[in-house]
Amino acid sequence: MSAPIIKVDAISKSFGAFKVLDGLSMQVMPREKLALIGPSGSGKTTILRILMTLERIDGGYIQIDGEQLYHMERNGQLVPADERHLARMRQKIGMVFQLFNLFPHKSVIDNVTLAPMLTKGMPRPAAEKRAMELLDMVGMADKAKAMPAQLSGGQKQRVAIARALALQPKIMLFDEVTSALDPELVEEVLNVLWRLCAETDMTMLLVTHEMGFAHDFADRVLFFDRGKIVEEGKPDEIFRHPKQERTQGFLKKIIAAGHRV
Amino acid sequence: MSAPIIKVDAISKSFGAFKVLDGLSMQVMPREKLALIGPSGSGKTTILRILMTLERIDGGYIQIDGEQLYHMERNGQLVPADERHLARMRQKIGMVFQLFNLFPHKSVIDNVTLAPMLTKGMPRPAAEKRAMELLDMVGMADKAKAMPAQLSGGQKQRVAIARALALQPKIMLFDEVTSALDPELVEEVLNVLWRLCAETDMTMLLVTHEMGFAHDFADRVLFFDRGKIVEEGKPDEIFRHPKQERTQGFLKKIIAAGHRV
Amino acid sequence: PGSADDSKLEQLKGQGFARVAIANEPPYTAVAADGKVSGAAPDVAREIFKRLGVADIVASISEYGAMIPGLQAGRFDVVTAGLFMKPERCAAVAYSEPVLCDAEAMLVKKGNPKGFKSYEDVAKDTSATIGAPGGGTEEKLALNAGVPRERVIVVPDGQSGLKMVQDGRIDAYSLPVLSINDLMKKANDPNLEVIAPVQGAPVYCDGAAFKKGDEALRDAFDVELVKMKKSGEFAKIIEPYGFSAAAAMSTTRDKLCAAK
Amino acid sequence: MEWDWNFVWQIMPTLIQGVKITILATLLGSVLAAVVGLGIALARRSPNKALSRIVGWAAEFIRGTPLLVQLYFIFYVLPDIGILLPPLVAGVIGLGLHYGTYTAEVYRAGIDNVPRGQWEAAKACNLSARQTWTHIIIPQAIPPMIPALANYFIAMFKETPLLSAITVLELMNQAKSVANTYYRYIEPITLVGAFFLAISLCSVVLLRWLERRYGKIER
Amino acid sequence: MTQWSGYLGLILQGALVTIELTLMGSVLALIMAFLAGMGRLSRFFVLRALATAYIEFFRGTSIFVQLFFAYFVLPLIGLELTPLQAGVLALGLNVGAYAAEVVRGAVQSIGREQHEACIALNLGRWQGLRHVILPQAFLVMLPTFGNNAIELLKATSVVSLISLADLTFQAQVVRAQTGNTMVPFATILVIYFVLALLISWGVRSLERRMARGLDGVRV
Ligand SMILES: Nc1ncnc2c1ncn2[C@@H]1O[C@H](COP(=O)(O)OP(=O)(O)OP(=O)(O)O)[C@@H](O)[C@H]1O
Ligand SMILES: Nc1ncnc2c1ncn2[C@@H]1O[C@H](COP(=O)(O)OP(=O)(O)OP(=O)(O)O)[C@@H](O)[C@H]1O
Ligand SMILES: [Mg+2]
Ligand SMILES: [Mg+2]
Repeated sequence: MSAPIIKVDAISKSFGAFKVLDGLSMQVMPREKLALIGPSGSGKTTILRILMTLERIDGGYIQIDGEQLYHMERNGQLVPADERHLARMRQKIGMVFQLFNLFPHKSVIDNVTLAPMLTKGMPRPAAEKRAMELLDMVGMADKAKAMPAQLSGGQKQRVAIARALALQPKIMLFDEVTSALDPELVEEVLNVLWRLCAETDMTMLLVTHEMGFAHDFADRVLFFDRGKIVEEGKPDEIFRHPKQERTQGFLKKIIAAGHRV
Repeated sequence: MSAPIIKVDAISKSFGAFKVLDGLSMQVMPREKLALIGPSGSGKTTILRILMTLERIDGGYIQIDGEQLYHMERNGQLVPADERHLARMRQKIGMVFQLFNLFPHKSVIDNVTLAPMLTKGMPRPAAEKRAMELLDMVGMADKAKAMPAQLSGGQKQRVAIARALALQPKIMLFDEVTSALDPELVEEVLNVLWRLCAETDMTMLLVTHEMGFAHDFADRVLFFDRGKIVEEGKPDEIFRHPKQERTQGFLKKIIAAGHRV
Repeated sequence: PGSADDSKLEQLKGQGFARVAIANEPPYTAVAADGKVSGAAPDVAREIFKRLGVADIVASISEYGAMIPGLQAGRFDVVTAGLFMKPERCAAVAYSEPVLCDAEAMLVKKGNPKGFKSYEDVAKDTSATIGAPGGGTEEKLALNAGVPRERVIVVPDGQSGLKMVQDGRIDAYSLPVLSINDLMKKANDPNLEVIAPVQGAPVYCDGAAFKKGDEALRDAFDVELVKMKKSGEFAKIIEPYGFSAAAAMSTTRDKLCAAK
Repeated sequence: MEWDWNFVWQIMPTLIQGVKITILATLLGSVLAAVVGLGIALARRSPNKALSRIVGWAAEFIRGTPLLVQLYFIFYVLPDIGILLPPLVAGVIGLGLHYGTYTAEVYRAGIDNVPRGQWEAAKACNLSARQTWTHIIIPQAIPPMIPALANYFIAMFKETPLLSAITVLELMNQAKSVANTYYRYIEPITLVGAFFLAISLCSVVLLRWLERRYGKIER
Repeated sequence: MTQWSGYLGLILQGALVTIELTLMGSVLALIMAFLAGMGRLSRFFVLRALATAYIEFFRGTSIFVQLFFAYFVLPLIGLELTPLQAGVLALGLNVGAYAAEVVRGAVQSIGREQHEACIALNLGRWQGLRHVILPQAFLVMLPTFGNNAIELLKATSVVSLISLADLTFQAQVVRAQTGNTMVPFATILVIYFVLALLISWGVRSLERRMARGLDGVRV
């Protein structure tokens, strides 16, 4: 068995007096597809944002691909990471946001080529060629010249996925990538995720309220509550035979609300 | 068979050059529970807003409870309604919005008592007594003194329902009252709708994307597309055996997106 | 005759005070630390109005430029501010007999480096600038002497003018002699020098200026003024401020208004 | 007092002379205010607490006190410590400093209005701090600011009459001098009002255009 | 140096006039702001046109022109005003025109959905405005009103040009009488700043009081 690509070790995180994560640990294997589910406010987004280095942690350690994320060695000692270390580590990780966060002043193709050109010094022709391949993959090649404001939510989200892929991260984080979309548009984004899942060997962490999709897509499901992993296991176990009361209650409510599992 | 309480007769409505409704007709019987479904942009919200007199119509007639809504008689002629006529007609109709639209500067109970006190001249003690009954019905009596900002989405929506009920309308319009809520909070609002359905004899029109709820709740379902009623019938007919291709396609997509029918 | 005019005095008597415009320019006007207005011009006016039966004056300090329009607009009943009599002004307002007389002076750097003796000297030196109050006599004298508009700097008040000479922003600042002397006394700056009187500039006298149409009031004022001049009370009031009563008594309104 | 058209034509060239100075002062003042504002905005965002605190208070002070008094200060008091500025320069510095404290607020709001998601997306794209500023934040922050900046420059234009206190012969000063020479106030002051109104109305049109063109970014 | 204390008294008298002007001007400005601001939102063309004309005119012509008009020209057409009245009139109308746009913007910033909730609850136009829209809009207006009041405070310094004995004017008098420039101007700068701080502190505490329980509402 190979080594985990993500190793979260007893991390904690507070916002002011409010402790969101308290000694959370978890491991993710390379190529694993992980679904994170759980009630609102349970800390799912927070853990993804921490992995993307959008937040700092208050304690604990995170290893990505065998290297410390928030720490680095200096003179044989572990010290807090500096911006250069973080920038290097971020190359391994990409993230897609709930609200897309496309750059509104740049065209679709410029959104995708910007980062490779700036951070990897890729020349424009090469970056554009690669961007067109990615846009093709997400079915957005014909909109390459459009501005984000001219796209529907589903289309924006597909561009955002292409943008994150352009940096060829080893790990992709998806935070409720469909929940801001009209129900009819959800499908097209999920289709892209399916393809991605089949065609690449990236490690994927997915926060979602689409239980049906989580079930079919994930190798493993983590159920979060109040900053802790309450239950984890294969999708069938979690969705069909949840052991914990909290999980059962959550799934019952979701089903009552009309979602298919 | 009694007379319809709502009679929509060949109405049309455009926004600029864009024709949203084109010769739409429909009838609703007293006490009927009607579900309006259909793809985004098909005009569901528009028809509710027209019934609430939030929009004007360009042509056609609407009768509510045997009286013209947008017209009134003067010297034996039908002329466009004036503000006084509209205000009188509005007493028969209440509406609950997708985004609650509570008054943020007033406490929960003040939200509910404001309209009865101002429009019906109800004295404060009577209005508050009635408001507490309604808040009790929606399970919000203990939050009567809270400000809207302190409530969760589901709680806000329940207050909004109580507020609309306080004017004792004959017809209630609900426009996607759960779609702005976290999945876990949807249930509590649907529960209130169930109670309402069972306990009152109001006519209810409900726009929703919760197909499961629409199925169980409605006496009749209207499927809208591009401002027309494409198909209508009993819930079982529409959801299990849709006749129109457009309806079939819509339901298939919704199911693929993870909604239960 | 002129019963409408008489009523003006009656009105002032009735309200118990007259509104007087003064300038912010010692020694014509002085404001004590307690806010009390004194100075040669207001003191004379106060005394005469008292004799006319108007108990007191209410003085408000005004820009020179705003005085005549303010009078015309009915903001003041009279201007006693060292507003010198000149034909154009005589056409705009109704003057009393002369009250305060003064010659013109210039404030320059020690040693008078540009050698000014008259406004014409300023005009000749193409690099020279001269400061003067906007709408004041000195501005007109300089312009008439041929100093081009852009070299006549409109300076808002005496202190600003003094400061501008000290800072070398203007080469000369022109005001009546007594005003300049007062400025010099306060500044106590050995690097400055006063040129007085300016050659070729006439000695001017001011008078109390009334609105056109208030001639009756003006005439009443004149009667008392002449009495005071004769009795010597006039000299007692103005001479402590440095003004010469003899100068005022040696000329008349008619002469000054006709002067060219 | 009667309105006298002959007089109007007679004084027009003088007033136009004043308009030129007024416009010149406004233009120079605007450029300075734009630069000073950016400086203040950046200083206030600086991680150096002392710097941001001091600049913050200084800006607050300048904004809370009248420009007129500041102009007196710059023109009449600064020479005491050896800083002697020509009237127009002193005026432009006064305008630029005073309005710089306003434009600083515009810059700040413009930068704050770029949604947090944009900073985060830039980070997720692994852009450096400088790349984030130049490629993501500034291009989005500047266009919506343009109307607000223009608004302040128009306000500045209307405050230029203050410069007459420090002997700048701008429009208002010219008008007063004309009025004092001829003892006629209605025509010069009305004309000054008309000039201001005309230029303001033109600038309102310009502003509307700027708002349409730059007012909002479509997301 | 007993003299200084006397002149300080003079300056404080000026401060009193300045405060008086600011208060009365603010009241007038507030009234005009609501009249014209609501006028611009009226259904009636005439009211809209009147309000727009008022706003554009008073924002378009400089405060100096308005002041001179109120002081020198209005008496010529028979409207006699004391300097204080002229000052309050010009300042109040001028600042009121700016604040009117604040009123309009704040009312419009209250989302359409609040208006619609009023209709759905069958509230009349005035009832909805009075109980729902204005209470919320007022909170949005407050901070900008605070800024407007400070603008007004600073603008009072220009009334010294029409010989109203306000702070700036008294500083000029003291300067002429004592020959000292630095002391009077530095003193009044501090006084203006303290007054401005008082205003912004007052507005902020009012805002806090009114915003209680409304967290998450403010835009
Ligand atoms: N910047 C912040 N400041 C303060 N509290 C925060 C902040 N970000 C998150 N929180 C709080 O941390 C908790 C966890 O938030 P998080 O966004 O991780 O939840 P989540 O599981 O993603 O919920 P959801 O399903 O609603 O997105 C919540 O209670 C939230 O209010
Ligand atoms: N005020 C408006 N101005 C212009 N177009 C409008 C306006 N309101 C609605 N429309 C358009 O009218 C059409 C019907 O809108 P409507 O809101 O009724 O759709 P809907 O069926 O409620 O859709 P959804 O499920 O997304 O709420 C849409 O295409 C919409 O863009
Ligand atoms: Mg989340
Ligand atoms: Mg809708």
